[in-house]
This record gives sequence, C-alpha cells and structure tokens, in this order.
Amino acid sequence: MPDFQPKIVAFVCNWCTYAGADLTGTSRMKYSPQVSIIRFPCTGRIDFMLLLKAFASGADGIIVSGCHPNDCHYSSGNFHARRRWIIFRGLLDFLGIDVSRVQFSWVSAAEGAKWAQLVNETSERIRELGPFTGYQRLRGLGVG
Amino acid sequence: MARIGVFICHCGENISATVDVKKVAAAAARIPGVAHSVEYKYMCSDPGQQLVKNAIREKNLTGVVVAACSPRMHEPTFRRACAEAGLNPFLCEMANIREHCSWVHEKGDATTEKAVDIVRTLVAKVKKNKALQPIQVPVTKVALVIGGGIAGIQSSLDIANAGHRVILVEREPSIGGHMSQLSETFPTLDCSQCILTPRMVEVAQHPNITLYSYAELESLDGFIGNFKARIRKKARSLDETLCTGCGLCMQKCPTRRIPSEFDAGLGLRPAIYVPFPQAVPNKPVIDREHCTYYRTGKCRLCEKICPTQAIRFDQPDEIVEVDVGAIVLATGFDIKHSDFFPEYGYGRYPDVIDGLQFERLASASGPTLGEMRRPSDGKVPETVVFIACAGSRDPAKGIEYCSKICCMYTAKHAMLYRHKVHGGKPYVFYMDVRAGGKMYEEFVRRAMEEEGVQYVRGRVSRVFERNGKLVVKGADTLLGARPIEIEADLVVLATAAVAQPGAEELAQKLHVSYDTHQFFAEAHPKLRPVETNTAGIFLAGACQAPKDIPESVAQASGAAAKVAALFSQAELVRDPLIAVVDRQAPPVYSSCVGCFLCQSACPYQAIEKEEIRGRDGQLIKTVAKVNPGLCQGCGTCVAFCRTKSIDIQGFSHEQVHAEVLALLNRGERDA
Amino acid sequence: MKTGFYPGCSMKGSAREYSESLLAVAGALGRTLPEVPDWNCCGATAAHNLDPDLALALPARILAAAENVGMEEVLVPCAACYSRLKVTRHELLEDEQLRQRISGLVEADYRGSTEVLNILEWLSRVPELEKHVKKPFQRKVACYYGCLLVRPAGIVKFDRPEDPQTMDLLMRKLGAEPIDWAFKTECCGAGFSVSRTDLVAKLSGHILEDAVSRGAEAMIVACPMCHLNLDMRRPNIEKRAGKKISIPVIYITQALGLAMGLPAKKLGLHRHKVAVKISAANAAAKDI
Amino acid sequence: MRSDPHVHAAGAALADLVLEKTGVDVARCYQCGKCSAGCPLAAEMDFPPSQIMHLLQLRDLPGFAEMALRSHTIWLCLTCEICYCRCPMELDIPKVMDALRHESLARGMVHPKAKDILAFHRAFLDSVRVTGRLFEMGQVVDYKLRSGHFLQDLLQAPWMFWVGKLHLLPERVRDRRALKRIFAKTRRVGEKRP
Repeated sequence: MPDFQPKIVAFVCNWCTYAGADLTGTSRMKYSPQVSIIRFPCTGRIDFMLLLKAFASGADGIIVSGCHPNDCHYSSGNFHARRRWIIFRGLLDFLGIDVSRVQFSWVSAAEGAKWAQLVNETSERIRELGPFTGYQRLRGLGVG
Repeated sequence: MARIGVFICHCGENISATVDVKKVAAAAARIPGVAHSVEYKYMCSDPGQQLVKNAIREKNLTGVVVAACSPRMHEPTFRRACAEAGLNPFLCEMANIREHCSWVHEKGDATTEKAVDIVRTLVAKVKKNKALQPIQVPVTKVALVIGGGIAGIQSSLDIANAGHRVILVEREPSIGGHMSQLSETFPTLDCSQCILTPRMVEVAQHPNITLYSYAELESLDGFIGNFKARIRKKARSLDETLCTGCGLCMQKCPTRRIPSEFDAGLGLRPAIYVPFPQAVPNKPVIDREHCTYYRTGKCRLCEKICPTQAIRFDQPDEIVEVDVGAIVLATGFDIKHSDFFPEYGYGRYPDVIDGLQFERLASASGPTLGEMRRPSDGKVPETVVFIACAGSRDPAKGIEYCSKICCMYTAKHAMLYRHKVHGGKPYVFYMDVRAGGKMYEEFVRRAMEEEGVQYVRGRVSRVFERNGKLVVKGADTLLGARPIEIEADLVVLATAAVAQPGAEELAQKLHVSYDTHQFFAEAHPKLRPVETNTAGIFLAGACQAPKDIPESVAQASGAAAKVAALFSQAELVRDPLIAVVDRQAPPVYSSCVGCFLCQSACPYQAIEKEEIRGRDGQLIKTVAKVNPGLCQGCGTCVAFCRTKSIDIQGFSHEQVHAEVLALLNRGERDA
Repeated sequence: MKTGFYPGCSMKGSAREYSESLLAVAGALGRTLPEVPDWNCCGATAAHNLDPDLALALPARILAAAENVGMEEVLVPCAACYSRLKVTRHELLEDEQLRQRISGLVEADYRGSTEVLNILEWLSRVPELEKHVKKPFQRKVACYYGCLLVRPAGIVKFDRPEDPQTMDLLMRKLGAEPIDWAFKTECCGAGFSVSRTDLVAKLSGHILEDAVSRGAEAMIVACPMCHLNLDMRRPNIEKRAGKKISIPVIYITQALGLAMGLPAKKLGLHRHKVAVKISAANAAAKDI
Repeated sequence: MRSDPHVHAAGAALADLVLEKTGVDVARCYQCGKCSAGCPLAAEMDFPPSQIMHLLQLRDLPGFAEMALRSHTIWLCLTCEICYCRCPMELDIPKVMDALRHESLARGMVHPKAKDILAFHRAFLDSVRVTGRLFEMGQVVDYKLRSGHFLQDLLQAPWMFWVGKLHLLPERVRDRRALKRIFAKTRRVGEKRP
C-alpha cells in the first residue's frame, strides 16, 4: 500500500514531550505530517480508554509520550502512565489490536531530535502495518 | 449555540511559507460553530490582538482559537487580550500550527491539511471549554520555622525583619543546633559560637519571633496560606516565667554523671541542665529519665534551692495550636553514629571518635576546655589519624553519597590539632579532596603546605588497639597501594552526614516528599531548590542534603525570601486548571462512590474526604473533595477514577474526547 | 534432625586429632555422626584456583550424596571444606541453570535440602553445654576464627565478620577467659603451607605474637589448615621471628573434651608439634 | 566488538570476560584502596588488589589488562575474603582473582614466581583425581617432583609419621570411576587442551 497515509495521534504531556516537539520545530527538524498532537497536563492524566476511543475513531497508530522517569513535573504521573500502559497491552492483545500500533516513549523538553525520530519511526511502522481496520468492530463493542 | 472565532497567523512567513493560510481560514470557516475566521500577518502584534478583541465584541464570540505558535509562547498574550475584550480568558485556546506543523513539514497539501486538522481539533475543544475563575486563597501572614539551627535562625530573622511574625520551633532545650557545637569554622577559622550566639540572642529578643524551644510539631493540617499547626511544648518541669536562669539548681543537682548530648558524650551534665552556658533560652529542663526524683520519688533538691520557686515537677506537656501561612523546614542533619564500622572500632575503643566529638575536644567550651586530650586517659595525642569518608561513599556499610562537608572539616581538624599540639603528627587518609568553594582549596593547601598535615591517599582497612596505641592499617594508592601502618594515639572518623532521625516521620506529617536517605526533597533540583512539592513549605539547610554553614545560611535566606514573596500578596491567585469532583442535585448528590483511589494517587495530598449530610445532619455519603489550594492540576486522579466522577478543568473528559473525535473521525469529517 | 558428618581429607591425615576429639566429644554428648557415604575431597583451594567447574562439581557430589541419604544437614568441621560446601550450595541455589549443568557433571542431583553446618554452629546448639563441664578450662585463650568461618559474610551468614563472638561464648561456657585481641579473623597463610612456607611463617607469626603479647595461654582453632600453620609450622615461625613461641594450638573440640574430663590421649593431644602442657584442670594443676 | 590484538585475544575486553564469569563489574571500583590496605599479602604483590582492578578498568589501553594476567598477585591471593568483606562497593575481588587465574592459565601467562604454588595445586588435584580424596603423602611426593624442592620438609615427614598424621597408603573413594568422569568432563584450563 504505497500511498497509504496513516493517521496517528500523539497524546503527550505539556511539560516534556509537548515542549520537546516545540523544540523540534524551533530547530526546524522535519518529520512526517501524519502525526497530530493532543496536549495533556501529564501522561498520568491519560485514561487509556481514550486510546481505544481513538482507534474506534479511525486512528491507525498512537503515540503516548511524557517526561522521562524521575523527571515528571508532577513527580510520579509518568510512572502511573507506564503502569497503565503495561496493563493496557494485555487489553489490546485481547481485542486483537496489534500492540505495535501504540508507541510508548519518553521525550524530554530537550529532545527535539528524538521527537522527530520517534514520529518518523512510528509513521514508518504504521505504514507497514497498513490501515487499522478493526474500528468498526470496536464500535460494535461500544467503544467510541 | 457556539460562536467561535478562529484567527490564523502567518507569523511573517514562518507559517505561511509552508501552510496555505487562506485555505486554512476558509476550511475553518466551514467548521460548525465557527462564526468568524480570518488570517493576519502578525496576530501577536498590537493590531493583531486588536483584531481578536474587535471580533469578540462585534461578533459576540463565545470562544477563540488562535492558530499560531505554541501555547507555551503566546497563550498568556491572547488570553489577556480576550479578557480585555470581556471574554473569559479560559475560553481561548491556541492551535499550534507553527512548531508542530509549518516548521516541521515541507510545503504542500499534507501540511495545510494538518494545519486544518489542528484548528478543527482546538475548535472542538474550545466549544467544550468553560468560563473559569482564578482561584483566590487567603494568606495567614505568619511563618512557622521548624528547627533552630543556623538555617532556622537565619530564616526566622529574615522573615521577621521583613515584618512578618515567625514561630520558631526547636526540639532541643536551646536553639543553636550543630553550629553551636563547633569549635572553629572553615575556611576562616573564626570561632563558631562567637559568630552564632549574637544571632541566637537576636532571635530571643526579636519582637516578631515567638520561640518554642524543647517543642516539636505534633501535627499539621491545611494548605498554603492556611496551615494549622499543633505544637507540643514538652514539659521543662519549671515555670519559664519565673525562672531567671541563675543556674543554682544545676549546681546543686546530685545526679551529675549523665553524658552530655551537647558534648557528644565526652562531657557530663546534671539531670537539670541547659545544654551549654550560652543557651537560648537560658532556662534549664529536667531530664526526667535521669532525675532522681522522677526515678525514686525522693530528692526535690532543685525545688528547695530555687530562689523563685520555679520548679514544677507535675508540669504536663502543653499543646499549642497556631495558624500559619508558610512553613520553613530547617531540621538539619545528624552524623552516622553507632558501631556500623566494626573494623574501625568506633564505640569499642574510646580513642576512636567522630568529627563532632573532635569539635568538642577542640572547643574552648568543651569538656577539656579546648585542650587537646584524648578521651581514654587524658593524654595529649602525639599522632592523630583522621579518616575521611568513614561511612560516606560506602554503599556496603554506610551511604553512597558524598557528605560534602568532611573534606573541609577534616583539614580544619588537622589544622586545629597542630595549633594545639605543636610537633603533633596529623595524618589524613582520604580518597579525594573535594574543596569546591570560596577559599576552600586554598584552605586545604594551607593544611598541607603550612601546617604539616600529611595526606595519605587510600582508605583505611582496619583500626585495632596494640600496647595502648591504635594501629591504623591503610595503604597509599599513590605509592603502588603499598600497605601503611600508623600507630596513633587518637583516630578521628569523618563519619557520614545523614538525615535527622525522625525526618521521615516529620515529612509524613507535613506531606513533604523525601529521598531514599530521608533528606527532604526539593521541588526541582535546579530551579526550585528551596521549595518542596507541597506548596507553602520551604527548605533551608542540611535537612535537604549535607551542607556547610554558608550554603545553609544562603538557602535559609532564600527560603525566607520565598515566604516574604508569598506574604506580600493579600490573596493567592492561581490558574483554575485543577481537578473537581462531580456534584449533583439530590438524590444522587455525587457520582463519586468514595473509593478514594484518587486520594492514593494524588502526589499533593490535595484530595480530602467530604461528608454529605442531609438536613437532619444524617450522613448520606462520603465523597472526594479537591482542595483547590493544594491541587496542582496534573490530572492523575482523573485517570484513576473508576466512575469518572473527578475531572480536571481545562483538560476535561469532554474536551479531550471532543479533540480526539474532531481529529480523527473518518468519514464523519465536516464535508 | 538428621545430621551427617563430612570429615574431609585432612581429618583422616594431618588433622587426625581434630576428628578424634570431635568423635570423642560427640560420643560423650550422646551424639552419633554418620559420615556422608563415599565422600570425596572438596577440591579445596586448588580446584577453585585452577578450574571453576571442578570447584563446584566436587562439593556438589558431596552434597548430593548427603541429600540422597536424607541428611538434613552436614557438619563440616574443617573451615576450608565448610567454605567450599557452603559457597557451592549458595551458587547452585542462586542459579538454576548452573545447578543443572553441575548436576549433569557429577551425575547426581543436589536439590538444596541439605544445609551445611560448621563446628561452632553445631556446638552452640548443644543445650546446657556448661553442665557437661567437669574441669573448667580456666585459662586465658585466644579464639582464632581465621577467614573462612565468617567470610564471605553474605554467603556463610554466620556471626559477624569483624570481631566474631561464637567461639568466645563457647569457651566462656567451658570456663575459659577469651582475650580481646586483634587477629581473630586475619589470614594464617592457608594453603601456602607447603608452597610458600615463608609467607605462612610471616602471617601465622603475626597472629601468634599478638595472642601471646596479650597474655593468651592457648590458641583455640576450628580449622585443620589454621592448626597446621600455627602448630606444625612453628619451627618456621620461630625461625622467622627469631624467638621461641611456645603457646599451644588446640582445637575447640579438644578444649571441650578436656573440660568434659576426657583423657588427653583420646583427644589426640599428643599428636601436636607444640606440646600441650596445659589441661583443663584449674590453676592449681596446670600441667598434665 | 573490540578487536585489540594486545589485550583482547578472545575478542572482548578482559573486564567483560570478568563480568561474564563473575558478575563483578570492575567499573564500579572507585580505587579507594581499602582492599590493598587490608590484604595480608599486599606487600608481597607486584600489583595489590586495587591496582589489579585498575588494570582491568583500563580496558582499551593495550597491554594493561594483560599485566593483570601476568601478575604474581593473582597467584598470591589466598582467597581470605577480607577485601570482599570490607569493600565499600561489595565487589567480590577473590572471585575476580579466580577468573584471572583461569584466564592466565588458559593464555599461558602464568607468572614465573607462581611455579611452586601452581605445582602444589596441580599435585593436589592429581591426587584427588586418582583416589577421590587427598593423599597427603602422595601429593607431597608429586609436588616435590613438580617443583624440584626435594629437600623441603624432609624432616617433617618422620615426625608426622611418628605422631600418626602421615599415612603410607591413600584413603580412597569407592566409586572412583565417577570421580574420574567428573575430572574428565571438567578438564582443567591450561592443561591437556584438545
């Protein structure tokens, strides 16, 4: 599927990754435009059911990224997110959604280059995986 | 019906070079609910802002989306503009089409399309935004300083001199802390008590300072600006208003052989005592554990001798309750005592002592009146070995961190020893000499070059006694790790600086976080070093990490400045982007089921229990309640809540769901 | 509790009196000590110096043999053998892959149910030991633990590594006065007895001199290797020190036997290089 | 992968090999020198223990790690465990010494002065291989042959025999074949390589 343009949504925290993505811009580094960012105060705020909602609404891939361990602006929110992510993988598996459609990462406010790389790699991977076709089924399950 | 205005900025050419801003404006205009959509070269300029303000008034807008740079850049600018035009500032959002779009993608349809997506997302969000009012919290302009060492003294004086009332709580019978125990101080070798005691007196006499010595914090409730502290004043067993500090009782007390805490166990004190002659307040306490009367029911000699009849054997502890607006924690440090280093014989050989004991030996007010005599037999030591890093940098038996102050005080000790014992031979076993600080390196060089202190680079393996000498078995790694044995008369261990015992308990009382070594944690290691994660509680001195006197004093003044800044406001104003718990009309009252998972998740202890009662006072249910003074708006509770009863303003469920749907909904895009 | 006995090679040869006195004492205490069936050498220093697998395989065979006959613990009086068995047990139980590989090598499976016991642990468990004392050992003694009873502390988990007390407590129960001295856990030179006798003379010399200078009348040991170096190497030690050092070196089991009133001959005291001129009798009858 | 011909005969740095064999990461040593200070034989060693650790730390400098393998130290180490006991970083130095000995043997880098020590160990294991238990008499004879110290301790033997400490015949394990198989499977490093 050469001309498939995936739709990827990134849930990021305000303090590290959002600022890191700002730095990518300030440094004029280029990345694939298939990713759009939704800002949260902290990855600890992210209810992972929202990820299912995103899949049900037609996302092909999702990035969740916050502060590095021990750097959380709110001291421990990123750890909660990590724990949720570990459990959430099981649910994804159960629902038959390829776990590699979700990329969990830490990007700090100083890692503009890492953000660009993360987006490009994720886009590439999702492009290889092809469109997510299970959204109708997810809706059938009452998600979204 | 929503009437949203969308304002698209060219940012000169920063945006318009890769994004077709006209197309974006046209697309935005077609989004349901958008009543106004324009593009302009510099939206943040005065005319640009005017554009926004005019539109708000003329088009009667209910929300604004500025599609420009990052909200981290200009969100405050446009929110202020909105407020000036009469629109609640929290109904304004930024769509970041510069950092997240025009700067990172090539010119083309995909980039323009993404810019439209971003705008659509934020329009969907702003439709769900609610008008919010900034939070206003009153401030009680009284500071509580916990700990009366040099850091607590400095903080208290600075806050008091700024015109605010201070309550200073000290656990021991006198303020002064460890600094009062020191002989002379590096790198200037001025007498510690000479520079400290005037400050102590100033505290006692300052009209703005209330001193509770021999007292401890019992509990703390409340939040920034509005704390309620309960302080336990331990019974001194005398009426402080009557006691004149004449000291007769101390002279007559028959129980005299109690190891003095102040002299680090090297001197003795009676059962009724002040820790040292310059104590503030200069009023004794009765040590009930050792006092003959409390042990046997007989004696009462002090009572008979007291010229003012101040002794009160039946005095109970007293609890004082105070309202304070800010707290400075200045509880200091301790040194690692005990025989955790069996190979060095600490606690086994009387002539193996720690640094604090050496300070007392060297101090003119110490048990030897400043004469250098070793504890076991009072002999003047001819050879003294100082062992640095005795417990520091030692994950196996001690602590892994560097205690920071030992290199300097060990050089000072060796120097003081040479000043007192001419011809004495001081050796220092060290791993590294860390002398970063103004005039510090020069001080250590002086010890080596001018004072004849011999430095041996290596760690001591063992100390044992042989024929009345202490044999120190070390090696010099600069000489091929050659074994070196020194027969010493006195061995001084630079034992590690550790947190005060009870620091953990105190931190839990205050809801302040602490590190794995029980040192209190600062809010940010670089940029917020005197604040804790709990708003309104500040740190001063070695309770945060080992520190020397200048650093402690500097941080203490920093904490005082923070308190003064806080107290300069009549009310605290904060962004209302905080969590709220669902409340509804009866009979539901709230969808919260009272599981309090949110409470366990909250890093700020901002979640309280609220009892909902009927008119008859009957308890209907207990639900969570967010303390707006404490909540920092991280939203961790929101993700934890099983019934979606807690939500965060500015990033609510509704808002983020709307964003996701607007961004993605395949086939349901606005056609 | 079924307790087995692993004598080790030296107790059949150069440390014969250790074995004799142990068995005499055990008999008098009413204990039987069945030997681990068809036991082999633990490999000692040589094995772990030269071959990591052999160093584990030889002790593993011993442990497996003991486990096979249902011994819940094995008394290993030789401190060096004790160390090898204890370390092997620790390593095999830490690493399942290693355990399986070594089990394959020795063609026997050690599952870890058999514990390893040193002589001090075993003696400390005798209830009311002081009641068996007929002739209090009224002497100043230097309790010498050596290296391997207390180290590595994380593996042997016995007493404290600096200034241990178990042997001192035992000797106190026998009526002796243990001295506070500095070389309790210093190395005697261990396996260098033959190959580097010069070093043994130096290290063991330091130990003896410190004990003597503090007034000890006897050295108490719990290891054949320590005994060999402190006793049989005495001529080398004296030559190096340039003086006569006549303090006797006595196994803890011999000291106990003497205190229990067992005959010196039965305890193998005549087999020492340095004559044991003291008995457990009180000060009035010092010499045998 | 590193491919320094001087140090990394096996491809990786010696420090990596030590880590693999012993679990000890030499990089954690911060050179305090406490091991050398307490080592009973540090004065006899060419490189006291802390220096051995430092040689291993200089992983990429040609020739340095090899100096550890060629050192007298590794053969003088008595495994008395005092260094490990007192090491502030809890590094198992005796275990490192074991690993270095094995590697030194395998690469034929044994220090010339370690000849006697090695001869003694080999005689010891030979004795165990044959009988399953140590035959002290046999071992001593074997050692004398290997080391050439024929006269050493000659006067001890009659005394030992007299007090009953020396046996002329060895104690034997019954199942000597099992022992032989163990020895065959654990061919000692540096000896009889196929």
